[in-house]
Amino acid sequence: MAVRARDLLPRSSEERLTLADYEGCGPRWCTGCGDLGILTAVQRLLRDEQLPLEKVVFVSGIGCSSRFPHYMGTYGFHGLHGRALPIAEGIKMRRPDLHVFVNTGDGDCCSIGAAHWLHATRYNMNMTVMMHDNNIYGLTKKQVSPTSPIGTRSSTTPRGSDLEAFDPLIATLGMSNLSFVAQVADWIPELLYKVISLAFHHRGFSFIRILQRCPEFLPDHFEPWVQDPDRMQILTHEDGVQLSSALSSVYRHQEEHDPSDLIKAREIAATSERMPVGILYRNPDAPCYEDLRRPKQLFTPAMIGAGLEKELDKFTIWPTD
Amino acid sequence: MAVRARDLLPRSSEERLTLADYEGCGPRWCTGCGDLGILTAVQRLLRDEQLPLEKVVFVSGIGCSSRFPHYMGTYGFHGLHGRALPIAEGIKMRRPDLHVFVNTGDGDCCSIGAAHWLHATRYNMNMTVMMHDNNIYGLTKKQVSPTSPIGTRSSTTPRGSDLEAFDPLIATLGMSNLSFVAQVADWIPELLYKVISLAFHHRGFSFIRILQRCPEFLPDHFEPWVQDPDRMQILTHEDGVQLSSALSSVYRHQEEHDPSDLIKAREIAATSERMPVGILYRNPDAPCYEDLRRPKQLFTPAMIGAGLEKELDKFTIWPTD
Amino acid sequence: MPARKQSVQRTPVSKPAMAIDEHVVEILSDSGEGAQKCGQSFASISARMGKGIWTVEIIPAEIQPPARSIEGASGNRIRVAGYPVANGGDQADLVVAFNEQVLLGRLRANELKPGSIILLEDKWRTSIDTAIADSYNRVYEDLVAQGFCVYEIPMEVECLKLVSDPRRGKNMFVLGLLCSLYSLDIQLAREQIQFIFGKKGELVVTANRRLLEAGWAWAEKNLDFKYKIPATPAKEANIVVNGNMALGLGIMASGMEVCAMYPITPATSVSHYLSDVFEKVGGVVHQAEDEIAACAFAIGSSYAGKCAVTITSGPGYSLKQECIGLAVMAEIPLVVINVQRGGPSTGQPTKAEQGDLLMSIFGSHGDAPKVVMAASDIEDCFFSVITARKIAETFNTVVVLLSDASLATAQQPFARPQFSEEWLAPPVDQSPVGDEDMPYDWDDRTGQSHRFIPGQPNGMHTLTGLAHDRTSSVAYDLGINKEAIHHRSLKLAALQKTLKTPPVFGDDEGKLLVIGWGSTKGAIQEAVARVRADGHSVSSVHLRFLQPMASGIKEILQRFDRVLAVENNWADDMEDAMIDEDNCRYSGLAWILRARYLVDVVCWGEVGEQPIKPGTVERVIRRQLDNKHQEY
Amino acid sequence: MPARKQSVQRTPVSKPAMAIDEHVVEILSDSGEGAQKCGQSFASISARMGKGIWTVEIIPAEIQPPARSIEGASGNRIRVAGYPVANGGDQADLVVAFNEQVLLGRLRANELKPGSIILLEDKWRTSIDTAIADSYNRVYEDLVAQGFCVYEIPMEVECLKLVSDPRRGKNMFVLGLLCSLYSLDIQLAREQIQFIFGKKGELVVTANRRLLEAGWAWAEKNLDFKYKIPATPAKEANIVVNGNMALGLGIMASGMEVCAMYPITPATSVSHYLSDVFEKVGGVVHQAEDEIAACAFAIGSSYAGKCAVTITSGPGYSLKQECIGLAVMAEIPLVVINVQRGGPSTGQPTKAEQGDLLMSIFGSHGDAPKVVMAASDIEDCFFSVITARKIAETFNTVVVLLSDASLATAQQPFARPQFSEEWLAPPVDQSPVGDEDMPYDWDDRTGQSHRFIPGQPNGMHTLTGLAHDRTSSVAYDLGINKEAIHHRSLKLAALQKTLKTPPVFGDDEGKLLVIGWGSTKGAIQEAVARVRADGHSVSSVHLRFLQPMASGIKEILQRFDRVLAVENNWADDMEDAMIDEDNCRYSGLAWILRARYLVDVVCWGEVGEQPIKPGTVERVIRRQLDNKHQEY
Ligand SMILES: Cc1ncc(C[n+]2csc(CCOP(=O)(O)OP(=O)(O)O)c2C)c(N)n1
Ligand SMILES: Cc1ncc(C[n+]2csc(CCOP(=O)(O)OP(=O)(O)O)c2C)c(N)n1
Ligand code: SF4
Ligand code: SF4
Ligand SMILES: [Mg+2]
Ligand SMILES: [Mg+2]
Repeated sequence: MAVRARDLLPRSSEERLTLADYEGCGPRWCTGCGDLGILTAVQRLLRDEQLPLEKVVFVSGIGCSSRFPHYMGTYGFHGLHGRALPIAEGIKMRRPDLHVFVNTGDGDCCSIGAAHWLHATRYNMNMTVMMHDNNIYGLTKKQVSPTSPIGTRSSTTPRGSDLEAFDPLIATLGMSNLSFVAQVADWIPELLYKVISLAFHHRGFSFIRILQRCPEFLPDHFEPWVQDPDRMQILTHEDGVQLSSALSSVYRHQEEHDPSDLIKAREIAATSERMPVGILYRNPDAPCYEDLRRPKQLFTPAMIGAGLEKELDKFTIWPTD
Repeated sequence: MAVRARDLLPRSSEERLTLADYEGCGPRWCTGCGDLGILTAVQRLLRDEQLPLEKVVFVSGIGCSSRFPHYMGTYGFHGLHGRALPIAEGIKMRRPDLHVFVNTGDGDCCSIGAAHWLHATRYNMNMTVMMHDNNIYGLTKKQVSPTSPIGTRSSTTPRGSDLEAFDPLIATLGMSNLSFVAQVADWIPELLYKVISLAFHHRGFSFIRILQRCPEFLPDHFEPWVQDPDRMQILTHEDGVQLSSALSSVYRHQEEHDPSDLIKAREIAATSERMPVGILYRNPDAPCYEDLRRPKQLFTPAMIGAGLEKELDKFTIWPTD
Repeated sequence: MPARKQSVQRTPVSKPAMAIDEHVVEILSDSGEGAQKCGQSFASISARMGKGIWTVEIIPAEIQPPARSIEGASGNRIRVAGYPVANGGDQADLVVAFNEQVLLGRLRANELKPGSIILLEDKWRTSIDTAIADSYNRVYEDLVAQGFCVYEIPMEVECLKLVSDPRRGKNMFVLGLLCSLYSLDIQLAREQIQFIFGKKGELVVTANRRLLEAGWAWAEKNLDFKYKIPATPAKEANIVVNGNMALGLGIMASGMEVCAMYPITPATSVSHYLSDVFEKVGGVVHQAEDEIAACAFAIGSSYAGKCAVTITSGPGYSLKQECIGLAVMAEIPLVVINVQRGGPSTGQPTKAEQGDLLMSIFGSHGDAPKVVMAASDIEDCFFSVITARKIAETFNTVVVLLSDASLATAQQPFARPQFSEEWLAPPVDQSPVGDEDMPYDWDDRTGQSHRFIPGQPNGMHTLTGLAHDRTSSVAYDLGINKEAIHHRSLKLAALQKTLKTPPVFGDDEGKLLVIGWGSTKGAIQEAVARVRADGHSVSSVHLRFLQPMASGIKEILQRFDRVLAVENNWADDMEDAMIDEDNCRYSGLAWILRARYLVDVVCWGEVGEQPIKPGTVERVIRRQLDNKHQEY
Repeated sequence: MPARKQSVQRTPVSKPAMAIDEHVVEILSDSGEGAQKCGQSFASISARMGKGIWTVEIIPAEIQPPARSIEGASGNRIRVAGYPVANGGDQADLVVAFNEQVLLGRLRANELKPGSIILLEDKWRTSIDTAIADSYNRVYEDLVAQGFCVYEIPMEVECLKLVSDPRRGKNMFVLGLLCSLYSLDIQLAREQIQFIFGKKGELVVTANRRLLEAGWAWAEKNLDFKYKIPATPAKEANIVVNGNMALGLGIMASGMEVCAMYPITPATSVSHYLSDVFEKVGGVVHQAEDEIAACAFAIGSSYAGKCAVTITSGPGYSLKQECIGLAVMAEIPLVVINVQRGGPSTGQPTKAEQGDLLMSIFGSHGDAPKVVMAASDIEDCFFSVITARKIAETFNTVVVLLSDASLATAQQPFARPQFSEEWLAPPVDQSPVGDEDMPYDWDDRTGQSHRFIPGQPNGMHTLTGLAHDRTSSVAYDLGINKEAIHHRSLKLAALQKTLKTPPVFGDDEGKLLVIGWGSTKGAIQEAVARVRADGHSVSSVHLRFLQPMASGIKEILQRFDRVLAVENNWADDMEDAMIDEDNCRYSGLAWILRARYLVDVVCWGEVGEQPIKPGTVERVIRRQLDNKHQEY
C-alpha cells in the first residue's frame, strides 16, 4: 500500500470535500424510490459536516434500503438480513473515532432484526440509525411487512393482510435506556435533512423512522400524506426541529413538543390523528454502552504482558527448591 | 396402543380430576425458588377448571423456568432457548381445541426471544404466557439478564452490570395488536392465582410478567417487596382483580385501574413508584390470528383432491385430438 | 450496411419452412417490457403442439434495473425440440432483443451460437439521443462483423400502428413474429392470449390479438426464413409449471396443512403461489417474523399433528439449523425445502447452485441424522414433496428436500398427476394411548417409535430437546442419550433398506461413469447421450436420495474404470499449483461417495454461472476420456 | 459387621506408607458441600509436590439437586501419579463420600475399581429419619458384600468438635484425611487453605486449618493404611488451570481485544473468567442478546480492526452459522470457539462430546471454507487460541477452535507460558491505502489479499456478503463469484502447505494405527502405551488441524495394516443387524479420512458418557487386534 504524501497532510480549507466525494457507485433503486431522497440528504449532511470519508462507516442489513452503503463514498458494511445493528455495535465498541450510520428496512429492523433493535436501543451506542419504512418487503418483491397496514395485498397476502400494522414508533418509545427517537418522511427534504442532522449530532443511539415511498410495489401508498400536507403534524421545538418559513406555509399543523417528555411522546405516537414528524424523544443523558464499557487500561503489549503475568501468577506452582 | 374403555367414556362428575392428576415429575427447582409457587397456582387453576389433561399443552424455552412443562401432568413441549412462542403458535394454529400455556424466562423471552415476543403479541393467538422474571439467568448459573437492575453482580458482570434494567412491562405495552398484559409476583399466591386465571379466561395472547424469586443466585433481591407490602400497588377493577379482605388489609395500596385504558396502563408502568401488580391492559376485541387465518375450506381428502384438480386444470395441456 | 438492407427490404413470396430438430430461442428486454410473458407463451404454444420444451428465466438482479443496461436483461430462454428435453441447451440459435444493450451480457457470457440469428428492435438507430444511436450502431456493426445474422425489426413502428404505448404491446408482436418463424399454430396463439389477458377484459384481449397477428403478418411478409420443428402430439394431458409451482402443488397434494416461511429468493415464489391457493384446500401459509420462527412454528404444528413444511434458501437454511436439530431430537416429522441459490453468505440470490448438500447432511450440532433428498426435474419437484411428507411422518424425522434456482423457474411439461388419497396422511390420531405405551418406544431393529399427539388421552408427556429416555423423561443417567442416538441413527438405516438402486443411464459398465444429483440431471444425461452417440463408453447415474443412499451404488461405481461427479458447486482443481490430494476440497457428492465407497471419485464443479449446460458437461466428459486423470 | 468395626476401632501405631505408582481418587458430596474445593485442593497440593495430576469435575445436571440424590453427586475425580498423566484414568481406587446416595450413581456407571476403598460419612447410620438410616445400612451392607473396603468415618462428629456448621467444614476435614493417606506435605495444605480462604479473613482461615489438621490427625490415628506416590519436583514453574481458563488466558495472550458471547454451558465459564480479568488488560467481554448478535458483534469489531472471538457451545454454534458464512465471504478474521457438549439439540449440556466436527467443516450454506482446529489438552487450549488468532488475521478468515466439556473442567499442570509480544497482532493499520490497491486483491497463488480497515484514508469500499469482485463491488457478471470462491478456497490450501505432519506416537508403521483429535489424546495415547507394553504393534496419531489437514497423513495411514478412528461422537456399529457399508454412519473424523485418503478407516465412537477412558480405548484396541474386522 503506497502511502501518498497528500494523505498524510491535514486537509486544508481549500480541499473541502464535495458532494461527489461522498458518492459511491450509482444508486440502483427504482425511479421515484424514496431511498434516493434519503441518500441525497445524507450525502449533503456529510458534506456539510465535512466528515473525513475514511472515518465514516455505513452499516446495513439486506433489503433495497440496505444497499445504501454501496452508494456512499465512505466505508460501508452491507451485512446480513436483520443483523446490521449488532455489526454496527461491534464496530463502534472500540472505535469511538468512527462515525457509524445504520440503514435498515422495516423487515430488516422490525421483523427478523427486532430483538437486536430492542437491545441496540438499550445499549445506546453512539450511532445514527435510519429505518427506511416503506411498509413492504421491497427487495424480495412485495411481501407483507410488519408495518404494512391491514388489508395490504402482497405476494404472501394476495387477499389482503390480516393484522393491524405494527407501529415501530410506539414500540421504540417503550424500550429502555431510550435516547433519541424521531420520525420523518422522504418527501420533505428540508425536514429529512434537519432530522438526520439532529440525530447525527445527538450522542447516543439515534433512531429515525423514515416513511419511505416504494413506487414499484406500493405506488399510491403514501400519496394521501404526500399530497395533503394537512395530514402531517410537525413536531417543533426551539432546541429541535424548526421549519423554514417556506415549509411553514405548507405544513400548517405544527406542534411544539418538548423532546424530553417521554410520556407526551408516547401519547403523540399513539393518538395523533395526523402523521407526526420531528423529534419525539431525546435524552442527552442516557449513558452510552461504549463509554460504560471503556476499560480503564490501555490495550498495549506491555499491559497485556503484565496482566497476563499477574494472572499466571495466581495459578503457578513454582519449583520447590 | 390399547384403547381402554374408560378413556372413551365421558368423565362423570365423580371422576373429578385432582391436583395430583395435574402433577408431572417432581420439581427440581431449588428450595425457595419462586417457580414453585407459580407451579402450584397453575396446577390449582387447571384442577379448578377441570381441564382435560390431554387437551392442555405447556410450551417452554430453555431455562429453570422452562422446566415447567415437565412438572405438569399434561402434554408439554420443552423447546429451544427463546423459541417457545413460535412453537406455541404452530401448535395453536390448527388446534384451537388445545389450551396452550407458555412458560418463559426473562432471558428466554426478553433477550434471545425478544423478536418472537414482539410478534407473538401482534399475532395475538389465544394462549396464556407466563414470563418468570427472576432478573437473572438461573439455569446457566447467574449471568446478567436484560431485566437485571443496574449494578447487578453476576458471573459476566463481576463488577456490577452497567445498564439500567430493561422494563418488559413498558416494552410490551408498546407493542401492537395488544390484548392482555398483567404483572404479578410469586409471593402473593392469591393474586398469582387470580391473575393467571384471568389471563386464562381472556381470549387472546395473555402476557403475564411474574416477578419470581431466585434464592440461589439473587437471594435478597425481591426481599424489599416481599417484606414490605407497602411497596406494592395493586391494580383492581370490578371486572378484574379484586382482593380478598384478608389480602386487602396487607396490601393497602390499591388503585382502581380500568384495563381498557392503554394510555393509563403505560403511565402506571412508567411512573408508578410502587410495584404495580394486577391487570394493566386488556382488550377482548383484539383479533386472534388463528381466527383470522382459519380457512373457509375444510381440510379433507375430497377438498384437497378437488382443489388440486382445479389448480392442475390451469396448467394443463390437453391432448389435441 | 448490407445485412440491414437485407432484412428490412426483402419481400419474400414463398418460404418453405426449413425442418430442424430443435432450436434454442431467447427473448430479451428491459425488465417490465414483457419478454418473459412472450417467452412463456411461445413455450406454451409449442408444448401444446406436442413439442418438447424447457424454459429458463433470465432474471435481472435488481428490482428495477436501469433501462438499456447489461445487467438489466430480463427474459426467457426457450429450448424447443421435436422430442422431450430436460435442460435449456447450450447456445442460442435465435435471439430477439428489444434493445442492443440487453444482448451484450448474453454475448459476454457466450450464450449465443456463432452465426446465430438476432432479431433487433431498430428504433434506437434513429434515436435523438446520439449516445444511444451511437451505441446501437456500434453494437450492430460489431455483431455483423462477428458473423451474426442480424435482422433489424421495426417493432415499435409497427406496434404504434395499433397501440399508443408500444412498451406494453411489443411482446405480443414478437410472439406473432416467432409463431410465423417457427410455423406455430396461430390459433393456439390466439387462445394463449385469451388465457393471459382474459381477466383484463375483451378490449385488452383484442388489442393483443391484433399485435400478435401484426407480428405474424410482418414476419410472413418481411423475413426470408422459416423453421418447422416436428411435434409428437401428446396422448395424455400434460401440465406445464415451473419447479417452484410444482413444489407448491406437491405441498397441496401431500396433505401437509401448514407452510411456515419467511421470504427469501429464490424460494419465495413457492409461497407466493401457495398463499394464493393453499387456503382453498384448507391449508395455511404463515409468513413468520424470521426463518427461525418459521421453522419453530412448523415444528409446533407438526407436533400437534398437522404436518408442516418450511421453505427457504441458503441464508435462511443456515438459520434453521438449531430448530432442525430439535425436530430430529424430539422426532417430530418436518419437511424442510431448501431452494438453493448461489453462496456463500448472501451470495447470488437468483443464481443456481448446489452448494448446500454437505450442510444438509452434516448440519446442526451433535448427531442429527436427517433424510436428504433432491428433486432432479420439474415433475420430481411435485412428487418429491409427497414422498418427503410420507417419510417424515413414517419415521418421525426431518426430511430436507433440495431444489435450486435452476429448477425454481424452469418449465417443462410432464404428465398430469392423478391425485390419489394415498398421498395424504391419515387424520390426526386422537385415540387414547395404551397404559403400556411410551412416547419413544423405539423398535430395536428399526429405531422407529409411535408418537403421541396432544389430544390423545393418556398420552401426556413432555417432549424435550434434552437427552431423554423412552418415557420422554430427561435422562441424567449415563448411556441413555446413547440409546436414543442409536435409535435415531437406525431410522436412517431402516429407510435405506427400502430405497431402490438408481437406474444407470447407458450401459451398466464401462469406462466412465458420471454421477450427479438434483437439477443437473437433464444436462448430464444429454451430455452422456452425445458422447455415447460417438461410441464412447460413458454412462451416468443420478441420485435422488443423498442421505441415506440406496444400496447398489458402490457396485455401480465399481463397474466403471473411472467415476466423475458433476455438480453445480465448488470443487478445487487438481491442476491448480497449490492443490494436491492433501488439500483438495472436493465437490459435495464426491466427498460422500469417496468416504462411503472408498472409490476415487474425481469431480468437476461449477459455481456462479447459469445452470450447467449439456455442452459444458460434454466437454468435461471428453477431457476425462482423453484420460487427463485428475484434471478436475 | 466386621468391616465396620475394623475401621473405627483400630488404633494403629505405626503405618509405613505403601509405595504406589498412581491412584484415582474421587470426592463426592451433595452439591454445596464443597467436595469440589476439597478435590481441587488435593490436586493442587499434589501438583505442587511434583506429582502428575489430572482432575475431572463431577457436575450435577441441576442447579440445586435434591440432597442425598443420585443425580446430585457433585465432586471431583483426581488422578495422582508419579509421572505426568493426561486423562482421568479408568476406575477409582479410593472414594470419599459424604453420603451413601452420591456413591450410587458412580457405582452404576461402573466408575469404582472392584475392591476399592470407600471412606463414608457415618452419621446417616444413626439418622432419626429411619428411611435414611435404612438406606444407609442397605447400601453399606451391599458395598461390603460386593467386596469394597468400606471405612466409616465420623466426619460430622469430628467436625462438630471444631465448628458449628459442619456442612461448611467437612471438606477441609476430608482434605486433611487425604493428606495423611497420601503422605502429602501438610504445610503445603496449610498454604492452600491460606490461598483459598485468605480473602475471607483470618478467622475463616484458622477454622479451616484446624479442620484440616483434625482430619489429618484423625486419619493418622484411626486409619490403618497410608500411601506414597513418588513425585518429581518440577524444575520449572507450572500453572494449573482447567481448559476453559486456559482458553481465557489464551484469549488475553493472543492480543484479541473483544470477546462477544451469550451464556451457554459448558462454554460460559470461559467468559466468566474473562469477564473478571479481560478489562485489566484493556479487553472487553460483551454479553450479547443472543448468539447471532454475539457473532455479528465480533464480526463488526474484527472488521474495525479489533480482532474478536466469540465463544459458544452446540446450540449457539448452530445459530451462528449464517454469520460465520458472512465472515468467510467478506474475509473478516474471526475466531469462533466451540466448547462442544452432548448433542444433538439441547442434549446433555454438561457432558463431553465431539459431535460438531463435520458441522464445523461443512456448516454454513454454499462454499464456506474455514479453518477448523481442536485443542487436545489444557496447555493446547492456551496456545491454540494464540494460533487461531494469528491464522485468522493472516488469512482473513474464520478459525473454529473446538474444545469440549471434558477439557473445559479438567485440570492438568503445564509449563508456565512465557509471554511473547509476537503472540499479539500488530496495531490496527490506519495508514493510507495506495491508489492501485483493491480491498480484495487476491493473490492468485495463495488466495490472500489485504484488507482495508475503516480509518485508512483512500481505502473506502463497501464490504458485502453478496458476490463481489476485487473492488468489493457487487458482482452481477457471471464468473465473478467463481473467482472469489476460488481464492477463498486457495487460502486453505496455502495454509495447509505450512502445517507440520503430526508426530506418530509409537512406531512409524505397524499393525494398527489409532487416530483421534481433540480431548481424547490423553486416553488414546495411554491405551496405546498399554498395549504396546504388551508387545503389540499399535501406534497412534492425533490431529490438531482438521481443516485443512497437514500433509503426510495419508502416508502414515498407509504404513499401518489397519486404521481405527476413536472419537467421542456417534458411529454406527457394523455388528448391528441393520447396519452395513451402504448405510453405516461413520464417526466424524472417519468420514473425512475415508473421503480424503480413500483408506478404509474403521471407527469407534462413544456418546453420552463420561470422557473416554484409557481402559475403554484399550479394550477397543484389543478387540481390533483380535482381528474382528469391522466390528466397530
Ligand atoms: C436470512 C435472510 N432471510 C431472508 C432474506 C431475504 N430478504 C432479503 S431483503 C428482505 C426483506 C426486505 O424488506 P425490508 O427490510 O423492508 O427492506 P426493503 O427492501 O423494503 O428496503 C428479505 C426477506 C435474506 N437475504 N436473508
Ligand atoms: C441457543 C441457546 N443459547 C443458550 C443456551 C443456554 N441457556 C440455557 S437457559 C439460559 C438462560 C436462562 O435464563 P432465563 O431465560 O432468565 O431463565 P431462568 O433460568 O432464569 O428461569 C441460557 C442462556 C441454550 N440452551 N441455547
Ligand atoms: S422496490 Fe421499492 S424500495 Fe426497492 S428500490 Fe424499488 S421503489 Fe425502492
Ligand atoms: S437457580 Fe434460581 S430460578 Fe433456578 S431453580 Fe434455583 S432458585 Fe429457581
Ligand atoms: Mg421495506
Ligand atoms: Mg431468569
